[in-house]
Amino acid sequence: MENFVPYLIVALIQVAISLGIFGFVMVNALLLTLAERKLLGWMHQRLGPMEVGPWGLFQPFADMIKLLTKGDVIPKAADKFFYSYSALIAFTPSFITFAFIPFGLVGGIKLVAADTEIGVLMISAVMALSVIGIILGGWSSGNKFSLLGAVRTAAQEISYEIPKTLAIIAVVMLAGSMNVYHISSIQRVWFIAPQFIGFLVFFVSSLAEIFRIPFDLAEGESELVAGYNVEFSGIRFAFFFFAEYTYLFVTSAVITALYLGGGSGPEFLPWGLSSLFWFLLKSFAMVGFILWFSRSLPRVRADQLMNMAWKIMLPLSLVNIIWTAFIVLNENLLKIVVK
Amino acid sequence: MEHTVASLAGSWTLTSILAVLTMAFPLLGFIIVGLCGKIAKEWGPKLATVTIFLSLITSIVVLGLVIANGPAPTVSFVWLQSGNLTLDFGFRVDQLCAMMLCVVTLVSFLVHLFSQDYMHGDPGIARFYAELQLFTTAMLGVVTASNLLQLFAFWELVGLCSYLLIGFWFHKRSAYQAAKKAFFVTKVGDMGLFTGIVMCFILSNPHTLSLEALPSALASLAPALLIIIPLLIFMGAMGKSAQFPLHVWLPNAMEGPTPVSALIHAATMVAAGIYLVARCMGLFTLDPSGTALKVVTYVGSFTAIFAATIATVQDDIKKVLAYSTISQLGYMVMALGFGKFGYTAALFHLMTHAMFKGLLFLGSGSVIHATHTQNMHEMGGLFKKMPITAWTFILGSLALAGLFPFAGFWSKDAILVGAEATHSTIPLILALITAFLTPYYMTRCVWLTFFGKPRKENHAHEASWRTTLPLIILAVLSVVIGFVGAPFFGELFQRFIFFHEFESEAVNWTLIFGSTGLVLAGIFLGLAIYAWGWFKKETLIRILKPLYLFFKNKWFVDEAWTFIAVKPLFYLSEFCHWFDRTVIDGAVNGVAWLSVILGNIVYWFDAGIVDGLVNLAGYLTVKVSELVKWFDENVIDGAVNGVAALTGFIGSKVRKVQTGYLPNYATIMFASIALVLILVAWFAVLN
Amino acid sequence: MNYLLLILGAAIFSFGVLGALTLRNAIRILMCIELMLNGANLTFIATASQLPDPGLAQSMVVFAIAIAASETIVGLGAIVAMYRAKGWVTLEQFSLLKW
Amino acid sequence: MNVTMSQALYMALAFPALVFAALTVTVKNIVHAAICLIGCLLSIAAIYVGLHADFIAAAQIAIYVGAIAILILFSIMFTHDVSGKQMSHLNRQAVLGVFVALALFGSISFFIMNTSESQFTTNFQGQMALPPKTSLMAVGDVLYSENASTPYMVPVEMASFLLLAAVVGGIEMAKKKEDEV
Repeated sequence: MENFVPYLIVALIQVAISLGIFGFVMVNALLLTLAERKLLGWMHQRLGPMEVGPWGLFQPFADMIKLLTKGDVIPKAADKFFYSYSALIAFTPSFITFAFIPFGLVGGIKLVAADTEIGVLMISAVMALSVIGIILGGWSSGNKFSLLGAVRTAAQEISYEIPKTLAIIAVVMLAGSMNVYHISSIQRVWFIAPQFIGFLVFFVSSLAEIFRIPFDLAEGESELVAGYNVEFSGIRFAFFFFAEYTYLFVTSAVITALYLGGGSGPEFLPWGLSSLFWFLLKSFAMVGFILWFSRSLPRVRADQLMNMAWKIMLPLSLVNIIWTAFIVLNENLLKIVVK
Repeated sequence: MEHTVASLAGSWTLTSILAVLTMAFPLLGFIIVGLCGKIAKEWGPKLATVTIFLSLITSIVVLGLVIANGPAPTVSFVWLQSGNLTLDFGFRVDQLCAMMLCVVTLVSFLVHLFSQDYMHGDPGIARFYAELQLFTTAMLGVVTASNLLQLFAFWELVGLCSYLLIGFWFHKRSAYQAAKKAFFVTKVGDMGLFTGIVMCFILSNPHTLSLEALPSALASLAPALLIIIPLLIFMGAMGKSAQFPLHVWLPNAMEGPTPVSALIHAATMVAAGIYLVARCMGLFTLDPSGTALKVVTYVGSFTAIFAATIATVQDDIKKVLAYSTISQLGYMVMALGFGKFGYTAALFHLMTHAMFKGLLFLGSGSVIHATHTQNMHEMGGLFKKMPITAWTFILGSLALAGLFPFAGFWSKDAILVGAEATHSTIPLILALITAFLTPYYMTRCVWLTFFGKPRKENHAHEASWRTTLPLIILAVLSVVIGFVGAPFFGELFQRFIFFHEFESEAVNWTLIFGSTGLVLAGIFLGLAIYAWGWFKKETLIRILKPLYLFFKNKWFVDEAWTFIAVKPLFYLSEFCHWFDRTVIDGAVNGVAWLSVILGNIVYWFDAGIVDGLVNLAGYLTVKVSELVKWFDENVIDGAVNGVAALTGFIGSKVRKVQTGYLPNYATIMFASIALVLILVAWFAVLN
Repeated sequence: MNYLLLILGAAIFSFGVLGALTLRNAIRILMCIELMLNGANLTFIATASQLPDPGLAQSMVVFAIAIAASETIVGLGAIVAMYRAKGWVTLEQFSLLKW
Repeated sequence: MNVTMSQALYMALAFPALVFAALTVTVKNIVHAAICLIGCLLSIAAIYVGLHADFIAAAQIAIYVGAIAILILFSIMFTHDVSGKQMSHLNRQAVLGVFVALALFGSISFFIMNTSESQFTTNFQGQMALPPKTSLMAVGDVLYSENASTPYMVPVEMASFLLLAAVVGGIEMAKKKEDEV
């Protein structure tokens, strides 16, 4: 075997990094649940969870223990195989997307697991895979409400994929590359300024794609009991849950990379650690913004959801592309926007 | 000297940017007002007027810049590229363009302002303004276009807007029919234009459609083609500029709102044809024999006198103005036919005509708005009630009549000088007759409208400043704008717009006095008939009855169209019907009749002689046929039935192939592919 | 290695053919057509990787994907319409062009 | 024939692709078939990555898996009852179909095996060591180049028109008509 040892070392390092990211994902998702509940509490002028640990800080760990130790119920009408693994299918892509997120440039090393030319396309492609898990989960439960939730999910996902991709295309036009790191580092002006319409479209479409509150029809409690995950419990439910919160962070990170200049900001730490700092700061700020935004709005109806995708978001994103073409064709304007 | 703006790249000069802005403002207005629709009823008209005002300002600045710095370099970007086909989208701002920008935006602005009152309360007012804005954009696009295809695109957009605006009151049958007529008739010309453009592109070497590069790219063509191509382009101009025989749409187009008539059918859209020919003048002069230009001259001069005669007998005030427009357009086209001798004069006349014809139409609009009728015989006595309208209308009429020193005089004189310079005797005579007829019918029109006793009860009164201000502005311009081209004031216009090189015109006193004399004579005749009553109108009509009827019926052109295009079809079918009824039916009936007679003869012969023989033969035959019958029933029928049964049997088996079941078909398809592959493998590869 | 990939393409194509010929459900047949297209695409890409400039062959695959997408839209639209009309999506029910 | 690292990798990817393709056709439950189709598509995407066709791989995942497969799943949910119980999934000419498919596969393989190896391996070494440009750039150069030898601008536009027409047609066909309930 040619050059086996270096391959092995690289592979081991990659495994280590992957495990690190996995840990980050888990802890992150747990903390986000707490953050959401706290935030929601403050918005309601409540305190939020206060019982477990000082100031309720250990609440998510308690929740996790509860979920992991719960009985593992498989409904009789379920399709056993897919019922068992749909949660994993939903969760895995969320984890894969981390490979394409540019956390920064530390000590001359790009913190991007897969620094590929087509990173943006890959992110949106991989994110679309999750919905397969959700559809399968809904279908394999053998429950009408689950199935309805799953079908709604599919429709929603396909519809909002289009404006979202078109918004991304505008960014790609501006940056002249699909490499996420390249896009995040090329911004002279944060793209949220020249791409404000695109940002709006991307933001709303992303909310729809990760089923945050104004668009959480897939689990509309009032009409579908709890949507696709009504039959799930224990660790499977936990994985759906993890996927949802991981996507919350992933979306924020992608918005940070595409529209908020990635890790750019004043340098105050050695070895370029500040870029990591700024990236995480912006991402978590974005998470906070999404939580705030989504918790302030009521859920839309299914027909409103579709109308919004096809009659508002799609035209808006097309307008945005025309506007972007205008910038790109004008060299002097382009010079103002990108490095 | 170039005013390069630092923040924009390329050869964009301030002039070009302002020219594009001139186009952009009305486009913006169109998008906003057009998209907002009914909710823009209140603010839409105001917004549209503001955008067009901005456009007017930028266009004046453009004109100033062009006067100061000369034409801006053409800016263009690639519009469309596929294979070796490359089309540019460019803006060419030169003197002609700058002049047209100013004329279009000025008239358009005044019309916008005028319509505020005229269209007030109309349910479709927002649509009206949106269409006006789109029209202005399209017209400015025609003017700034740098290549023929781009020009054609905006040209068609202009045609579309004209269609929409003529048919603005589409619930009126006559309006939408007029709109359709205008659209179709101009399309006849446009077909020629498009053919010409395609020919230009195919035949030019290197392939180009750029207006600047075309003449040199086409120069080496065969002479016949050099006649055909300009004439095809001229066809487009004939349609848009309402030249005989494609003028028929313009009088009908008066069904549109009057401001639209002022904007489209007097000042701008019809000028597009003149502009097109002027822009392509380089192509027209390529032909060494000058045939194309001669055709242009004759078409123009004939149209001029033709329309003028019709205008003398019209009762509808707008129709008078419409025919007068056709006549004046004929003037311009005739001047264009003089090549470089008439180029400047034609464009000069275009500009002055835009002013006073816009004024006259707006004035008539004011009158119509006040009296709610368009028939001049129902007006009269309005001078006291509507002094501003009357005065401005009279000034406009004098300008149109070409009385010294109004605007029309100078431009008309320039055209006559051009005719004289090219020794075109027949066009000159026709133009002089027209110069006599024009003041006559305008005098008639003014007198019937404003003087004498009111012939019908009305409560006419002057409208608000929004109506009168445009009139006053245009009246002032009608009076003074001629001086920019007057030979006594330095021939500013001639120095500004010219073809190839500027040539000062000699002052031709004979023509000046001659034409002034004709104008005065025309006015005098008009006054003599209508004001002083020296001749009884009825007497004149009786004396000149054939001529009167001829003019009254518009030289029977509509009828001629009917006769040339519609009737022949009708008659052909009539003839076919007659032929069918008479000849064929006759032949058939005749044959039948003959048959009856023959039959009678034959019957007698048959019953008498033949039957005897036949009966004998019959007996024999019966015997034979009994034999044959047996043979037939058993042998032949057996064979036939057998074949039929066999066919049916095979069919009932074979039809099963048609299963309608897709996998069957797919199987056969793939099996065939596999079979072919196997056969190829067997024969070609293995052996 | 090339043989492997080309034969893999052929095999996937043939599985698509097999399914298209033997299955009853219209949606499954559509799925099999996707399989066939993928077999063809794989052949394209495998061959392209041996060329100095793989762009042309890969562009063809882009076109193929575009056509596959439109075909799926129209096909599924037709199938849903069929389902609305008859309540079935098996092809035996839709042999209207029968003798 | 000694197996190199990359060949082993391709075999490792080809195996699931083949198995999933087979399962797509043979599995009884249609939802399972759809999932197997997705698996097959993903495996093929992985092979594309190995062949330096990153962009095509991403397009494969985004369009085939992300859109087409989900659309198929969506229509399955639309046209089937939840239980998924069906009568025989094979039609009445299944045996014939097997033979035809086998014949097709056999003949195609025959041609592949019979083509001389040199026709496949031009520039093979240099190619794999250093791809000239990224897949994205290569595709972009061909599709949007201003070079007259590859005039694919118009075909691209036509493909976009085709997609538009397909969308409109799909909506029109699948739409509930006014008179239907």
